[in-house]
Amino acid sequence: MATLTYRDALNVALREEMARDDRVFLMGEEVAEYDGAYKVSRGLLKEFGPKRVVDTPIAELGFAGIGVGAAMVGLRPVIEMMTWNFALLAIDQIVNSAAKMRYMSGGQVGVPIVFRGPGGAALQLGAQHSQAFESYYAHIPGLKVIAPATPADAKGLLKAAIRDEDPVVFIEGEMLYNLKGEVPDGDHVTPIGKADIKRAGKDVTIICHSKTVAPSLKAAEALAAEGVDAEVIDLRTIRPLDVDTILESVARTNRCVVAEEGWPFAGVGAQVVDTIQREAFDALDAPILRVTGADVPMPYNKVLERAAKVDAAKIQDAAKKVLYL
Amino acid sequence: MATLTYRDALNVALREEMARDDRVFLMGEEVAEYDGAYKVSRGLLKEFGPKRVVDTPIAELGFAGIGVGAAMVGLRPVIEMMTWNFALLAIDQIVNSAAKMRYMSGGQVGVPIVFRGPGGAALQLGAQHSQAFESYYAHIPGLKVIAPATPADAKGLLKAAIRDEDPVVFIEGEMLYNLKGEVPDGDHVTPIGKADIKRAGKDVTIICHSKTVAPSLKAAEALAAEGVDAEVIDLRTIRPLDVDTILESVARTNRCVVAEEGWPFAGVGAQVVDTIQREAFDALDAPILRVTGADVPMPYNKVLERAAKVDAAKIQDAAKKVLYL
Amino acid sequence: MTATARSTKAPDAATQALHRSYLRQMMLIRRFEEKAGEAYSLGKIGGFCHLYIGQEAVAVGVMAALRPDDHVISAYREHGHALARGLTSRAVMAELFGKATGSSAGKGGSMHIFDAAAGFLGGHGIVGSHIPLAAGVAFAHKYRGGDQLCVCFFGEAAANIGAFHETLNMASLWDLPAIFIVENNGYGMGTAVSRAAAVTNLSVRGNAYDMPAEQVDGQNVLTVREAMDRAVTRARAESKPTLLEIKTYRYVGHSMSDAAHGTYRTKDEVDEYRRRDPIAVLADLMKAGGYWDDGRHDALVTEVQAEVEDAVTFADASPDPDPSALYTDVYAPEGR
Amino acid sequence: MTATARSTKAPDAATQALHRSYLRQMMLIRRFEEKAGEAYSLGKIGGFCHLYIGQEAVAVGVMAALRPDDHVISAYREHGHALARGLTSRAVMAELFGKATGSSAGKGGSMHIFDAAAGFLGGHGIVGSHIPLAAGVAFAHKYRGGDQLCVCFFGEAAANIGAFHETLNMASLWDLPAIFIVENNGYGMGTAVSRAAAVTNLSVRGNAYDMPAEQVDGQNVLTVREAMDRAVTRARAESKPTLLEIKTYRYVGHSMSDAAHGTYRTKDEVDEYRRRDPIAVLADLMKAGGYWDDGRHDALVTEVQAEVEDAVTFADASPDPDPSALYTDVYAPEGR
Ligand SMILES: Cc1ncc(C[n+]2csc(CCOP(=O)(O)OP(=O)(O)O)c2C)c(N)n1
Ligand SMILES: Cc1ncc(C[n+]2csc(CCOP(=O)(O)OP(=O)(O)O)c2C)c(N)n1
Ligand SMILES: [Mg+2]
Ligand SMILES: [Mg+2]
Repeated sequence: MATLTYRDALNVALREEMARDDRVFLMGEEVAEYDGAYKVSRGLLKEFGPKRVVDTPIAELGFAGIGVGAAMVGLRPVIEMMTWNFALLAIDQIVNSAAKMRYMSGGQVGVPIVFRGPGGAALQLGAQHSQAFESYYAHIPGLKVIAPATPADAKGLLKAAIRDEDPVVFIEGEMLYNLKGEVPDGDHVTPIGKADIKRAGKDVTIICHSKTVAPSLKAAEALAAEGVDAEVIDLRTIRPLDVDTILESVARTNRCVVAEEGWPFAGVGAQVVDTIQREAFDALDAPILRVTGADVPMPYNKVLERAAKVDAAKIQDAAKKVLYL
Repeated sequence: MATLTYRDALNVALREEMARDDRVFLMGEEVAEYDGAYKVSRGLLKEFGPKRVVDTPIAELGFAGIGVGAAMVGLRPVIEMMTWNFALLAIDQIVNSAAKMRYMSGGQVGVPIVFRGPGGAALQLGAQHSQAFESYYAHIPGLKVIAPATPADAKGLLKAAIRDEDPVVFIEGEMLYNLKGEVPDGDHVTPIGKADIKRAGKDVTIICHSKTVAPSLKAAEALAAEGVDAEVIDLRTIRPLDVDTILESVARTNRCVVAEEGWPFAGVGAQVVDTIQREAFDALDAPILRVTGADVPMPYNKVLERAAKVDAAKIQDAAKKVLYL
Repeated sequence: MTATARSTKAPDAATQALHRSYLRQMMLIRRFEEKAGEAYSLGKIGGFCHLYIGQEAVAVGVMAALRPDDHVISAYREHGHALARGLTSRAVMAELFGKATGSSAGKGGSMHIFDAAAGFLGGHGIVGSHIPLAAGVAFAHKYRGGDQLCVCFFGEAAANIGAFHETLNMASLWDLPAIFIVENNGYGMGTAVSRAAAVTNLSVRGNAYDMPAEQVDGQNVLTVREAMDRAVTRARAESKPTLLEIKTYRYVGHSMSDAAHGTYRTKDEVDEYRRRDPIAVLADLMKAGGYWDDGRHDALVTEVQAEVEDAVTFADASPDPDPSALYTDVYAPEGR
Repeated sequence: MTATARSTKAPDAATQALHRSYLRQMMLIRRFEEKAGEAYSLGKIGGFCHLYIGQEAVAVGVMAALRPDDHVISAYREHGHALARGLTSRAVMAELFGKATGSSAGKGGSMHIFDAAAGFLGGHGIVGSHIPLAAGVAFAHKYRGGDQLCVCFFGEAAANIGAFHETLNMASLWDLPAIFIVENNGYGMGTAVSRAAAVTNLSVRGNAYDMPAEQVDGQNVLTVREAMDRAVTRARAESKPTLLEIKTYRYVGHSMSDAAHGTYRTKDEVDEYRRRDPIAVLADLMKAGGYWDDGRHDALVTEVQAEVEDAVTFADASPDPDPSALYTDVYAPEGR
């Protein structure tokens, strides 16, 4: 067990998987000679050479498709999106090629590929660079969607994603890259599709993922000081959703808050709410509340940006509301 | 009042708006000399000439952006997507340019544009041509999203969309183009953001839009025969959602089914469910059920395709379930 | 003597056999497509159905230059490519009929014909979307160090979409063994090439990527084959891509819902092109060489006719996929 | 005598004044950007901040050829373009500070500077995404029948993205009065042009769209202006687009988080380019003409310095947007 940053945990996962399987290669803008725009791929060019760590032109649609093509004939590409904002240019390849290939070929052609990079907002990057698109990808049958919140999960889930036979959308957080945590050494593979109970509690379930995990835990601490015992569930995988863990928790707490970074309309949380009210209707003692990013393009100004974002206070507040406190 | 097909109602709306305002022009693949891939623009080239009815190369990203640029300096473009499946190639322009321009320019530059075309599945077009993307666009602050179900609404809402100061995503249905109905003559403008109660009822609310409206009404008839009085609400506008009409109905019926053509995960229905359980928690006597397209890429085979699609029987079934019948 | 030159001297026996096989393939595709058109009218085929009639020499000439371990990828007008690549008429027809015995188990349809074993990687419906896929396949070949290549077929209208540009740039920059075949049949749906592309000689676009490019007569299968041989050598020996603009024509409408002529082109224009029919061009050349005659031709007509009839019978008799198939193949089977 | 030729004979007074104004604009941009860099280090500017130092002659030479009713659109490295287009230092600096008095009311930031009244249409952060917007603006000009045009600035790396291809094809096909300026500063982030584009002379890409294209020396503002005059004439008189590849260099890192040299280029290379500094090139030419000297130069340094200091003071003193601004400008105000 070593203490690593989230960034380095991803780096270790890439390095280990590339060493383990020479079909794995990394491709994207600035991943090689620049060591990655966010340095996730630091040292990989040096270790694996330019055949396996490939800098691309700015051509998201094109190199996403090149990755899909390579995967169709058996390689295991990891395609870095410098950020997921730019992947809107490539979404046709992710949705129409990667996700549908196995099905429309009648099961003949799988696409074992990972699309990865940071999603959501960092600090003051403005409207076009501050978007969380988990719900877009989770909407699509044929894709798996992962958004780890900790260094250990970053490593374990990226390794699982690379080994998966199907296309995986792997959404990191630029704001998480410097987060430190204990990371198991060696072949630490975290199963896809399993949520993690980050804090056990009995009064209210807070469901979160990626960047909303830390504020959820902070909110839980604050709630504890007010005598409320909150359970915090980190989804980790968005699709497939770990419905069992969610329902089991809500059956105990009878109250639920769902926090996510993205916009409210048809976000991931909407699906979580839909699932819970359908499967655990009688268990609920209050409506489920969601805490989301403000329903506006992200403003540049620091004060406005802060107001637009999810934070611990907003989550705490929602938890108290569902407890009628 | 004339009886028109949905197709012709759209055509009339385009013609009237183009006659009314010479800033309005139509652009897209095959809209001019071919009279439209689905003939929605029939006769417009002849009437308005090639300056205002413009055939494009196959370049969705490019001509969507050209539309946005023209709108930024005051024209009122109507950009036809031959189908919304192809608009994934253009979604960056819709989400990152059209939807955010007003905000990121501090209110200086609006984008009065309509993106329109058929969405969802027709018959046996296979996985890449059979997708309903309402939830993608409805997720985005800055966009309005409209999906009319009837000829009258097709006309009234398209006219409203063209007159709107903001970018509108207008999703038609290829399977609806031949649908006939009464359409008010002349300046029939239907307000954006208002749902329509297509059938009043007291036992259960069925919420639907676009292609699920007809099967919902059919299900309501079948339910009536079983003594169940269903209310059918056609959302018409997805964003902004007409929350008032929905809540008012559910407050009376206490039970609800939401039907939509698209995939379940984080679909439009998920947002409707989220809204209702939050705002009308105590009114609900049963969990809300959703009827959606199967969570798979669309298969080509006719039998499988039928099984994948929403139909009246599935809606009827869901309605009975929420009534515990 | 170049193979395209008219000659009264017959080539060697192997070449004669090759020409006969090209002729057979073109005639098979022609008959297959005519039959598919009929079956569509009878409601046995659904959805969109884009026929290849008139363009047969392109598919056949291109495939003739390939090895079995190469890969081929195409768009939605791909029945001819699939047959020329060696998929059986049965498997392709059954796919059009949506049957479990179809090449994509009935789940793909006319636009999504796949045969992984034959290196035939679809059938893609979003214009231009498979162009990067082809470069990716070529990337994999180069990555593995073999000398296989990937051929990509698309229409001239697809050369206006962004994916074309991004892919050709990367393919050239990285020296990928890919051959990009622009089948310039003059129209993208109802839009003539001159109304969609600022240059109508699309091969000049190769310069923008420093990629070797040629314009090729697509009505003569032997010319196509020769141009392909040059491109294949470049791909195998130098791992370099090529852009081939092959000039051809579709006799039929864009899809089954589009008339052959009347809206955007005249009957005269279609007739004009029919006069240089690729099947006739080759048959005439073979006759001139003295190794083909009407008798043999008629026998071949009967032969391909029988093959296509058999394919229809097979497709008709085949079952629909099991209802459970709706939910399989979304993801890999568990534990794989 | 062409304007670029070195000469000891002084040009007429109007030209001298013009040259002084170019010099002032370049010096203002230089000083503004240096100051922005400092303010960034002090935490007064957030997010990404891409400085224009070294490229000043491009913005100034291009804008000099325009009319007030033309339009200009740019990417995220646009402070210089905005200033050269006539936005005030105050409005731009305040925007970088995120203040209510900023050109986008503090909601846009460094990458999204807008001034509709000045015809300055942003500031766009998705590489290449504003290229079609420019064509759309030009489309509108042509639609309305005026002789206005639209200029679009982007980097050489943006010429590899699909939007470039789709747009240039349509702009040429439809004869749109747009001028596409590729500012080739040699790098897209850390990637040298030769590692991203299969052709490094990007002006050759014009051929693929039958669009007039030129390579232009971007260190000499007068050369830029001359090339622009040709393009402007083409746009106004013939409604035809032009592709100008202007060769330039950024002295600083890609953004504030990128070192000026060390990773992907050497200090020597940067120094080499600094030797043909655009400000010095023009000042030397003016001195050689006898209408400039060190005294006047120093006075101008002081003048722009004061302007930039004032801009910072103004930005510092300006208020943040009202909290309610979070929810305005998402849609047009009701009833508009
Ligand atoms: C991205 C995209 N836009 C539009 C379409 C609709 N469409 C299908 S085929 C076609 C024309 C393509 O023409 P071309 O590339 O010349 O090929 P051809 O049909 O002539 O073989 C169009 C516009 C599509 N399938 N995908
Ligand atoms: C579509 C997209 N991909 C990637 C990025 C990240 N990015 C921002 S600037 C840049 C380099 C652009 O270089 P160039 O076009 O040469 O302009 P320069 O920065 O040199 O002015 C990249 C890769 C982006 N903003 N948008
Ligand atoms: Mg064509
Ligand atoms: Mg550059």
